[in-house]
Amino acid sequence: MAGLATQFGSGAMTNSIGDFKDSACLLSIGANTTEAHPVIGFEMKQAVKRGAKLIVINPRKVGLVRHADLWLRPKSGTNVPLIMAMCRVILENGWHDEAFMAARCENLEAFKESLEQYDLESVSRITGVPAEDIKAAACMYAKNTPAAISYAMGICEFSHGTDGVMAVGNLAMLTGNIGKPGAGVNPLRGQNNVQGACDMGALPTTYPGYQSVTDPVSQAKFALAWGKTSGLKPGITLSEMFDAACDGRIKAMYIIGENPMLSDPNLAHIEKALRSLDFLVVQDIFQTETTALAHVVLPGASFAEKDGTFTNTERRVQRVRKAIEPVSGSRPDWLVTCQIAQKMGAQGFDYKGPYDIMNEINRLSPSWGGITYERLDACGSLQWPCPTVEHPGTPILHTHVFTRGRGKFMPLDYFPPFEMPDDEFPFLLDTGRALFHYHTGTMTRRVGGLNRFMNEEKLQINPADAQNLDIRDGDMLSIASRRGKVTARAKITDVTPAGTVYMTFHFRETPSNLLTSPGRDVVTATPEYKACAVKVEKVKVEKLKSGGEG
Amino acid sequence: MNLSGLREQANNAWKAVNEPSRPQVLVGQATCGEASGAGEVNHSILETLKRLGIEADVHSVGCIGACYCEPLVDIVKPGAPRICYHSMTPALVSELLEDYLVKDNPRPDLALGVWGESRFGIPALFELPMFKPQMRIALRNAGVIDPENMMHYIARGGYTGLERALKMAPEAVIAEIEKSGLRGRGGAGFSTGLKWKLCRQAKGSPKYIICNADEGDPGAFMDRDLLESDPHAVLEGILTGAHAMGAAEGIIYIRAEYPLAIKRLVKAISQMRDIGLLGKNILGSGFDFDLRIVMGAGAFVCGEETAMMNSIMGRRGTPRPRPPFPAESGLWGKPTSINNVETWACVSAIMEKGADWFSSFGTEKSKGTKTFSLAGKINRTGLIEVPMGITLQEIIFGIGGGIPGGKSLKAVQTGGPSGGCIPASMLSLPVDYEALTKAGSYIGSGGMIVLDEDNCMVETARYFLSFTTSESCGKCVPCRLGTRQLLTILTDITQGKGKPQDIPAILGLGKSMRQGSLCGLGQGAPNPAMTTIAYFREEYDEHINSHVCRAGECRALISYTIIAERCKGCAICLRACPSAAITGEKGKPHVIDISKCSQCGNCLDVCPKKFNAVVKVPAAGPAAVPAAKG
Amino acid sequence: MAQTVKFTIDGKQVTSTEGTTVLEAALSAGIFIPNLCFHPDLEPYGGCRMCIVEIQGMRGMPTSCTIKVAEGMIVKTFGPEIDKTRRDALQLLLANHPTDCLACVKNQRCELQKVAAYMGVTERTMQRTARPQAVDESNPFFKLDRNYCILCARCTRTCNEITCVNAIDLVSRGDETRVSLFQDQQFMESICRSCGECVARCPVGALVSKNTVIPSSEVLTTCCYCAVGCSMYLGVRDGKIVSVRGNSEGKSNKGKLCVKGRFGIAEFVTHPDRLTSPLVKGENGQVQASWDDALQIVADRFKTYSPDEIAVVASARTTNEDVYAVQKLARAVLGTNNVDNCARL
Amino acid sequence: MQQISDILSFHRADRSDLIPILHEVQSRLGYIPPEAMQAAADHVGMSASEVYGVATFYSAFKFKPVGRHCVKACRGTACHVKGSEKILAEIEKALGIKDGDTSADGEYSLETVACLGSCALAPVLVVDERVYGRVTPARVKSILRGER
Repeated sequence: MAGLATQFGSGAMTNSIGDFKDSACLLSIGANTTEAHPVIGFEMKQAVKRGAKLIVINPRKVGLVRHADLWLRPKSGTNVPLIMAMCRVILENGWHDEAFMAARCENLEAFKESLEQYDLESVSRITGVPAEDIKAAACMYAKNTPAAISYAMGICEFSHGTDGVMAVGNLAMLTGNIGKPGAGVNPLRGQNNVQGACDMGALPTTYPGYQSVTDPVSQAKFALAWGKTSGLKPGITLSEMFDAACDGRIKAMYIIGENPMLSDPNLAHIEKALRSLDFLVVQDIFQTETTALAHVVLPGASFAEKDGTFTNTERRVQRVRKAIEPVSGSRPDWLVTCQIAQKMGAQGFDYKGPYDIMNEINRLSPSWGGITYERLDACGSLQWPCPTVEHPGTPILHTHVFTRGRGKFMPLDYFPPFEMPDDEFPFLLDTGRALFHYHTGTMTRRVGGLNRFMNEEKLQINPADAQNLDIRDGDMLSIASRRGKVTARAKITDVTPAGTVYMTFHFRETPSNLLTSPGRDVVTATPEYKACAVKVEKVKVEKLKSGGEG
Repeated sequence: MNLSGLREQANNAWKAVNEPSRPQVLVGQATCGEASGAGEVNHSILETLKRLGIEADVHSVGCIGACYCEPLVDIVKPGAPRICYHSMTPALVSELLEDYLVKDNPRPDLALGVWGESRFGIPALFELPMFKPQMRIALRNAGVIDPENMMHYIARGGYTGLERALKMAPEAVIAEIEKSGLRGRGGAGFSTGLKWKLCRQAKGSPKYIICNADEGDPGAFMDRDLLESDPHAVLEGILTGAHAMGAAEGIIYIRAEYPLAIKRLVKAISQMRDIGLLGKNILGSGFDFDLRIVMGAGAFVCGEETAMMNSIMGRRGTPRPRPPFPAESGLWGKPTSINNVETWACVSAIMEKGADWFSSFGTEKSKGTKTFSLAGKINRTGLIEVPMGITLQEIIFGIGGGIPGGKSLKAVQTGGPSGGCIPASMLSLPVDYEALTKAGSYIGSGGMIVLDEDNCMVETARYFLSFTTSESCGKCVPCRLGTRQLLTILTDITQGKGKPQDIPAILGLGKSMRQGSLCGLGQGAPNPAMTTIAYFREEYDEHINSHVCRAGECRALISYTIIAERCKGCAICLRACPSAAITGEKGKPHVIDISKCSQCGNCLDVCPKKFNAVVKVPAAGPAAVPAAKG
Repeated sequence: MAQTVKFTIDGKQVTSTEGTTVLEAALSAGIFIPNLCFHPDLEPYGGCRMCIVEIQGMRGMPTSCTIKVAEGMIVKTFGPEIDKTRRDALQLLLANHPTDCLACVKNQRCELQKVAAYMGVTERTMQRTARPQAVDESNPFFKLDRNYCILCARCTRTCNEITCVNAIDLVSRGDETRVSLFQDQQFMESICRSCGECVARCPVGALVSKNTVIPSSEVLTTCCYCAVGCSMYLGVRDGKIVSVRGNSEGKSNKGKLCVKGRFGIAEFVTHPDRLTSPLVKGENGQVQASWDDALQIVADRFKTYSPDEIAVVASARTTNEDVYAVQKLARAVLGTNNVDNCARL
Repeated sequence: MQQISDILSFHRADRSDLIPILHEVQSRLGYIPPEAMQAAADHVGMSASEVYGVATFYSAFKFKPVGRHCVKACRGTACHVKGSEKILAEIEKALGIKDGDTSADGEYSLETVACLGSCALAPVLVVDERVYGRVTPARVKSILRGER
C-alpha cells in the first residue's frame, strides 16, 4: 500500500463499500471480487443494475465480466502502461478535471512528461488491448462521475506492483475522483484484518497508527508509554526475514496465525529458512505445514472464542465477540503473547482483557482515539481516522486535502514482471483465490460442505493451450517452474487467457507456491504471486502421484 | 416530401380498378379466405384467364367480413360495377369467369351483391341484411383495397388525417381525439384522448407508444383482419399518436400466430419508410419517429399492458401492480402509451373526417362504432362493425342471420375469458361499454361467440377456466391458485361430482379473485362461471343434484345407445368407434358396451340420418328419454 | 433529504418520508398488515395479495407494498371485504401447501403460519390442489423443497436484485410456475454460488438450511474470512455454534453473507483437529506440554536473542488487540522492529 | 452452433433482443436447445437461468426437437363450441400421439394453440403454415395427407 501512501499520504481504501451504489462508473482492476470479496461483488453488481457503468481490467474472465460494459484483457503485468495510456487519452481529450488538479495536486509536469512513452499504439502492443478499447475505457471512466476504482492483488502482486497502484492513483487524481462520495481508489484487502494488522503497527516501519519508527518523537512517546521500546532503525520485512533466516542473521521467530509454508512464494526457500532457525514458535488453531517445523506450538483461540475488534478493508472497526468458551486447552492470542511477555519479566502486559488493550490503543494511536468499545457497542462500527470520542469517523478520506497535503502525480516507467515465459518455461502462472476456500485452507478445508464444491487444486488452462498440448479436462498435469514442481488436474476454461495458467494456493496437497517467483515489489517487497514462468506437461499414469516436491 | 405528389398517382391506380379499361378480379385473401381455399381459387383464376386469353388484372384484397361464404371474388368488368361472388371454388370461379367475361353472363346465382346499386338482378351488397346495419369506420377499407398497395390506401383518403394532424399542435390533436369520445377498443374502454394527454404531460424522454396487436381473446379476430386488410389505417393512427404524444419510437406488439398480418405490416412499414413517413423529419414537419414490430410468443396475459411491456423488454410477461401507470413509467421506465389496433384505426379516421363526424355515431357515453367477430352457432359468421348501442338482437338475428339448424339461441359470450355469457332473454341489450358491464359481461376486444341449446353452460364456464388456468402468469395467488380451484370445482360438476356447496364456493372465491387479483386476467377469470351461475343456475343445479346435462355436452353425464328397432346393422358406427365399444353382426342390430364407451359421439355423428338409430341419453337414471332431439 | 409525508392509516395520523411504501410506513408505525412476498431488501412485487388495503380515491384494493405514501392519503387496512379477499388468497395457498407443520423445520418461524394465525384461520376450506413437486437436496448446506413453496419469489428476486447471480428464476407459468435453475438442473450442477441469501429470505419451509438447530442465544460479531468484515450473529446452543445469520444493521454487508461466512464457520471452530495443548519439540518430535512449561521455554529462549536476531510475524487474521499485543512484545520486550504481517497476500 | 452464432450476430447485446433471438432459433431449428439459451444468455448479458425462465414462460417456445410437420389444433372458444375436442381426438388417433408430442418417426408434432383467430371458420386446424377451416372429424385424415 506504499503506492497510495506516497501519493495521497494514506494507503487505505479512500471510500466505503456502501459508496459503490453512488458511483456512475466502477473500474475494477486486477480483482476477482465475486470470488474473493463476494459481498462487495453483490454491491458492485447492484450498482451496475441501477445503471452504473462497469469497466473490468483483468487478464482473466472473472465473474464481474458478465456484468461489465467494457472488459479489457491486458497481458499479465502490463497494468502500468495500460492505465498510463488511459491517463494520456484523458489529458489529450481534455476530459480531465483541471480545477481539481490545480487546487489539490502537484508534480503534474513530470507526470505529463512520463506519459509521452505511452502512446496508444505502443501500449496496445505491450498490453494486447486494442487501442479503441483503451480509449473507450478512458472515456467511460472520465465521463461518468463519480467513478470509483477498486483493485486487489492483481495489481499489487507484481514486482512493480507499487507502480501499478500509483498509476491508478494518477488516474483518479486526473479526473478529480478523490475525496467525494462514489469515487475514490479502493484497494480491496485480502484477509479479514490486514488493515487492522497494519494499523496496529505489525509493520517493520511503523508503530500503531502509522507513526514512523524512525521518528524520534514517536519513539519517545512509545518508550514513555511502554517503559522501553525498539530503536530508530526500521525492521526487516517478512520476505527479508526468511532471507535472513537462511543466512543465519535471524535465529528465532515467533509466528502467529500464519502459514508461510503454504502461503508464501518460493516455498523451498521458506522451508530452508524455517529449518535454519535456532528457535521457532508458532501459534495457531490447527496444525499446519508451519507448526510442523516449530520448536514450540501454542494453541490459539478462534475468533468465535474471544473478544476484540477487526478492521475491514474500508477502515471500519467492528467488534468481535466471544460466542463460546475457547475450546479446551486453547487461549486467546493476546493472552498468550502477554503471558510470554510477563514470563520474560516485562511490565505493562497485565491487561484484564481486550478492553484494556483498546484503551491503550486509543491513547497511543491518534487516528484511533475515539474508537472505544462503548462506542462500537452503541453504533456498531467506526471508520478511522476517528481521533476523539465525539468524532463520527471518516467514511471518505482526502475530502478537502490529501492526508499528505497535495496529491502527488507520479511519473512511471514500465517494467515487465521479474520472470517472463521463455522456451523452457513457456507459460505464465497466475495464482489467486477461489470462493469456496480461504487462504491455506486450514479452516475451510475442514468444512465438509465447502469441500463438496472444491476439493482439489485444478490447473486452469485455456482451451487453445489445452488443444496444443493434447490435454483434456481432468488430465493429471505436472507444473514445474525453476523452483519446484507440483501436479494437478486440468480444468480447461476460457476464464484463463491463452499462454497463462492459473492455480489457487488453498491446497496443501498441491502447494502452488513451490512454483512462484522470488520476485518482489521493489518498494514493498510484496511477492510477485501473479507472474512466474512454468511449463506444463501431462503426467503418464504410472508416474502419477499427487502433491509436490521442492 | 409531401403526399400531394403521390395522390394523383394513387387516384389513377385506384381508378384503374374501379373504372377499368380491362377486367379486374379481386380475391379476398385474408387468413379466413385462405383457410377456405382462396389460394386455390386465385390459382384457378390465373389459369382460366390464361386459357381464355383474357387480359385482366388480378388483385388480392383483404376481408370484407363475410367469412361464412368465403372465398369471395369480386369482378369489375369495364363499364360494369364491381360484383361480389361468394363461396367460390376453383371450378366455380373458372365457370364464372368464362360466363361473365366471355359470354357476358354475370351469373346472379353465384353473386352475393353489387357494389353500389342493384343490377343484373343482383342485390346491392350494402343493402343486404348482413351489411345494412353496419357502419364501417375502422374497417373502411377492409376487403375493398389491396392491403399491400399503398396507393389504394392513399386514394381512399389515406394519410390526409396525418397531414392535417401534423399541421396542428400536439395538444390540439389530443383535444380532437378527446372530443371524438373515442375510448380504448381493447376492452377497458378508457378515454383515448385522456390517455394521450397523460402521456403527453408525463415527464421523461424518450416516450414510447405501443400498438397492442396481441389479440389474445379466443374468439376475437378483428385485429388480425384489420391488419391483414388495411395495415396503413392502423399505422397512420400510430403516427398521429406519436406526433400528439411526442413519442420517438413505436412498437407494434403482435401475436406470432398471425403470420400474414405480420407480413403485411412489415411491407406497409417499408412502404412508409420509402416515402419518408418514418424516420427523421416526417413530411417536413420536423417530427422524428420510427417503428418496429415485436412478436409475442404465446402468452395471453401479455395483452395486459404492463405484462406486454415486460415482454418487449425481454422479460417474463408478468404484469406488475399499477400505479405507476405506463403513462408515467412504462418501457424502460419512460412514459409509454399503449393503444389497441382498432383504436389506432379509428384515430386515423377521426383525423380525416373530424371528431364531430365520429361522435355522431354511437351512444351518449360510447361513441363511434365497434367491430365484433361473430362466431360459434350463428349462420353468418364473420367480422362486422356496428354503431355502438345496437342491440344484440339486431346483431345476431339481423346481421348474423340467426342460429343454424333450427336450434334455439341459448347465450352470447362476449369479452373473451374475462367476459360473460349473456342469456337469450337479454337480447334487447344495447351493445356499449356500460350496458355489457352491467350485465356482468364485458365488451372486451369484441369477440362474440353464439351458443345454442347444445352448449352446456357449466361446460362453457369450465372451458374458460381451463383457458385462464393455463394462461395465468402465476404471479399472484388469487389468479394462479384461484383459477385452478375454480377449474377443479367446475370439472367436478361437469363430471357429476358436484356438491351443493360448490355454487356458493364459486361465487365467494370469484368475488375475492375479482377484488384481489393483480391484473385483469385474474380479476376477470371468474366471470364466465359467475355469469353462467347468475343466468343459468338451473343447469348447475341439474348437474349437481340430478347429474343431468341438458345440452348433452358433458360426457360423464351422457351415454349413447342404439335403438334396436331402428338399427339396420350397417356397421358404420362400429367402424367409427375409437374404443371398440360397439359390437354386432352385419345386418343385425348393434349394441354399445357402456363400460368401454368414451362418449365421443362418433356413432351418433355417423349413423345415417335415415336410420337415426343412435341416441344420446342421460348416463344416470333410466335410459328412457333422449336428451337431445334427433 | 426526503420530504416528510403525513397521512392516515385506519384513522391514525402517520408520518413517513416520501418514497416509503404504505406497507413499510404502516409496519414502522406499529400497524400490522399481513404480508408474504414483501421483503425490505427487495423491490415491491405485489404477488401474494395479503397486504391489500383500501385507499380513498383509488379503485379496488391496491397492495400496500406497491403504493407509495402521499400527503393526505387515507388508508384502511381492514374491513369485511378486505378480510374475505385476503382470507381466500390465504386459503388458496393453504390448499396448495403441505399440512404437516410439525414436520417442517420452519414450524413457528414460518411466515405463512404467522399470517394464518393473525387472520385466525384454523382450518382449510378449499379443495386441495397441491401436486407433488421436485425436491433438490444436492447442495450440502441447504435444500429446496418445492412442495412448501408459495411462489412469493423472494428467493429469485434475491438472486437477481441482491446477489445478481441469477442462478435461480421462476420457470414456466401459471400454476406450473416453479423456482428452478437452468434446464431444471440441480443446485450443484448450476452456477449457484451457495451464498444462501435466498435461504435467509424464504418465508416458509421451501429453502431451508440442512441440519437446522434453533440457537438458545445469539452473539453479534464480525466474520473471520475476507476483508469485507461482514457483521453477523453466531447462534449458540449447548456451547456450540449452531447457526449464522447476517446482521442487517451491519454497515459493510447490510445483512448479506457469502457461502464461507454463512456455512463455513461452525464446523471448523469446534473441529476435532483443533490444537488443544501446547507442543514442545523434543528428541521424539513434538510432544504435549503444559501451558506453564511451554510459555516458560519460550520466554527463556527469547531472552537469549539480541533484537537483530529475532523476528515476529503477526497475523492479519487475529484481532487488533492480539496484533497490538504482539507488536508491543516485539518492540517493548524483544526490542526489535522486525515485526511484519502477511499484508501482501 | 454456427447457426446460433449467425443469429446472434444480427442482434444487439440487449435484453430486449432475447425474445426475437429465441423466435429465430426456433424458426431455424424447430426448437430451442440448451446451448442456444446459454449462447443467447451470454450475448445479451443474462444468466442462462434467466433466459430459461423467460423462454419457458411463453408457450410458443419448444424445448424438444419437433417433427417435420407441425399440426396445430385451435382450442379457441369458437372452435371449442363447434367441437374442436373431437377434431383433436381424431388427430391424436390418426397420428398416434398426444398434444405436445412428436410421432416416433419424426414426421408430425401436435400442439394446441390458444386461438388462431380464424374463428369464423371454426373449427380450425393448421398444418405447417396452411390454415384449414370448417374441419370435421371425417376431414382430418385427408388434411393430414396434405389434401384439402
